[in-house]
Amino acid sequence: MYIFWIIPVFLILYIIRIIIGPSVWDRLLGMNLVATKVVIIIIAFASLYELTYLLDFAIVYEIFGFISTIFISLFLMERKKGGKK
Amino acid sequence: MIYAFLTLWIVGALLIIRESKIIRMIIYLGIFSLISSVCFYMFGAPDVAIAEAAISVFSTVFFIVCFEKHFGLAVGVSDVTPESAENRTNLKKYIPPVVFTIFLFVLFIFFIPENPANSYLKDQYLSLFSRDVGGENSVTSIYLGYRVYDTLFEALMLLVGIVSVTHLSRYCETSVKEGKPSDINRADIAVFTIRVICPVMLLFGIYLILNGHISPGGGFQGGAAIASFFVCRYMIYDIYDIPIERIIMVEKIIYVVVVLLAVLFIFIGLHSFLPLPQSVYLITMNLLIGAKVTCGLIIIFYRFIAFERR
Amino acid sequence: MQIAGNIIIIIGIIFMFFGVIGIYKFKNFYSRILISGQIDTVGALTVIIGIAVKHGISFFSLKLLLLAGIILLLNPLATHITARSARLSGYLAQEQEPPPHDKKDGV
Amino acid sequence: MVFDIIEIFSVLMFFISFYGLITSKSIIKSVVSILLMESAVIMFFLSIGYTSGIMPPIGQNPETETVADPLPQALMITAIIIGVAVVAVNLIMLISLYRQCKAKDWDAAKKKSME
Repeated sequence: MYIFWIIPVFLILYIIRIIIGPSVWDRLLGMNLVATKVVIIIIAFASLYELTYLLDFAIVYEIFGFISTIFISLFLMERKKGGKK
Repeated sequence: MIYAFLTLWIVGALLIIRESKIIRMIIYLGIFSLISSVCFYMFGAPDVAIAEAAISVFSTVFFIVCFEKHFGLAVGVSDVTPESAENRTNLKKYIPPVVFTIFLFVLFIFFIPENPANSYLKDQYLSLFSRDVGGENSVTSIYLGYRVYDTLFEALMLLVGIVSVTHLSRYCETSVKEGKPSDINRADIAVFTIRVICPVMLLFGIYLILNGHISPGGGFQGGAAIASFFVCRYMIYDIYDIPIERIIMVEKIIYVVVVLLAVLFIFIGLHSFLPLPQSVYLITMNLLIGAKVTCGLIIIFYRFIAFERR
Repeated sequence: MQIAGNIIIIIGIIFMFFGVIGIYKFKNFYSRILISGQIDTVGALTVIIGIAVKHGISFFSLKLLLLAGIILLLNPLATHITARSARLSGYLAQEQEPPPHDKKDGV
Repeated sequence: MVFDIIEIFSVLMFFISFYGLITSKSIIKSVVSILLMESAVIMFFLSIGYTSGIMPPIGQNPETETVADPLPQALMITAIIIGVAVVAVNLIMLISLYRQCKAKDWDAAKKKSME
């Protein structure tokens, strides 16, 4: 399938953005985008083999990438508030 | 395509090693864990991939809590001496570790035995697991049937880790019972959506545990998913009303029950006397192991969070 | 059915390609997060719907729709919280460079 | 040599993290290096016997030719859970060290312990 060759190119471009991103929030945004792209690769893999139980991993991946992104951004916000005191 | 992901994996590790600022290192660590989880998935191991994806959240959370709450702003300034002009002239101090590492690498490459992998055991396991232990997921059947010793000692190691964490961290009960108000500046939309997502996560963890013997998943993965529900609960309410002493007691009792059940079913062979289907043993063990992993991760997480605020 | 699914997947990939262009084109952080957050969510949803169309009505596509719902719920929220965190921490839109505390604290 | 190129990756990774472990100055980077080293070991065990188009070992009677080996997977699941406990214990020890002597890298800790 062509998805398997196009999505890794996007992933490499996102990772270059993560490396040169000037601030932390650029890197967090890149982390979120990488997680979404990888979910699409997982779905394509499961669709190639016609195995339904592989989709469980996609749901787990989406939810856990979301939780770590949100936790890091909440803690960054809290830090700035503590610095103002 | 697997080579592209492995190359990204190596690049991520090089970034982590070369990075000098801690918070960037933690974000790179999160991305690295996600990419390694996909590599496990490509190798045909969805169980390990789910476990890695669930555990990557917890390692990221532990690092960020440790960095943020306990070091505060002091560490962020410079953890490594800045790369200035004096370090550039001092380049030759990097040469001995590089040479030593390359020497070990070449030695390892040349020292491997010349035998192909023996697939006898793999064929035996794959053809016999359904008759001997039951279930359809051969990984679950192996770690609950043939290799139950490993699971028991893993549970023991987790218990030892929790005991050492609770002994090393000082912690005042009274400030925990009151439940301090939140100082996270949250958006209403975030609170609402996380409230919608939390029951979905809890349900999904229970689904992973109960279907552990016929689809990827099992006690460890489902336990980590249920424990991440409590992470979300902390993000919404920011209170510490978890009775930690009681949870430690529950975990010890669950460990004893796990050992007793494994001894009864595997070593004595109780299921040959009783007219039970084989999946009853698998589901019960998965539930107990899931409860144990949940308790352990909750204890470690709340210890990390409540350490400073005594 | 196969051809329709392939066409929808290619449309989704073109959306993602616009997202990649947008993440490099803009100098401002808030423009980047706006473009990439929206286009990325829409591209992922379109690719998922295309794969579901290729499989027809089955258990597989039902589970894919559940996954699409979760992505629709979670992905904009993640970008929202990231942008809110940046704004409340004093990362202004006018500045071309990261704020001074960013450099000083070594973030 | 029977090593596939896919196993070289994880060996290379192990030695990269080894390099990070022996040259890091801050303690938290040492903990991260231990985590990376463990990830390399897990990848090495899983990549043994990889062929393209490999399938997960789930099903009633899987064909033994195209299916991954289930034994390393069952061992590696336990290794991952032990890894997170190791990381937690390391971080708690780091916090206690910081509370005692305000040292965040190895040199300062050594200097404090000498006094």
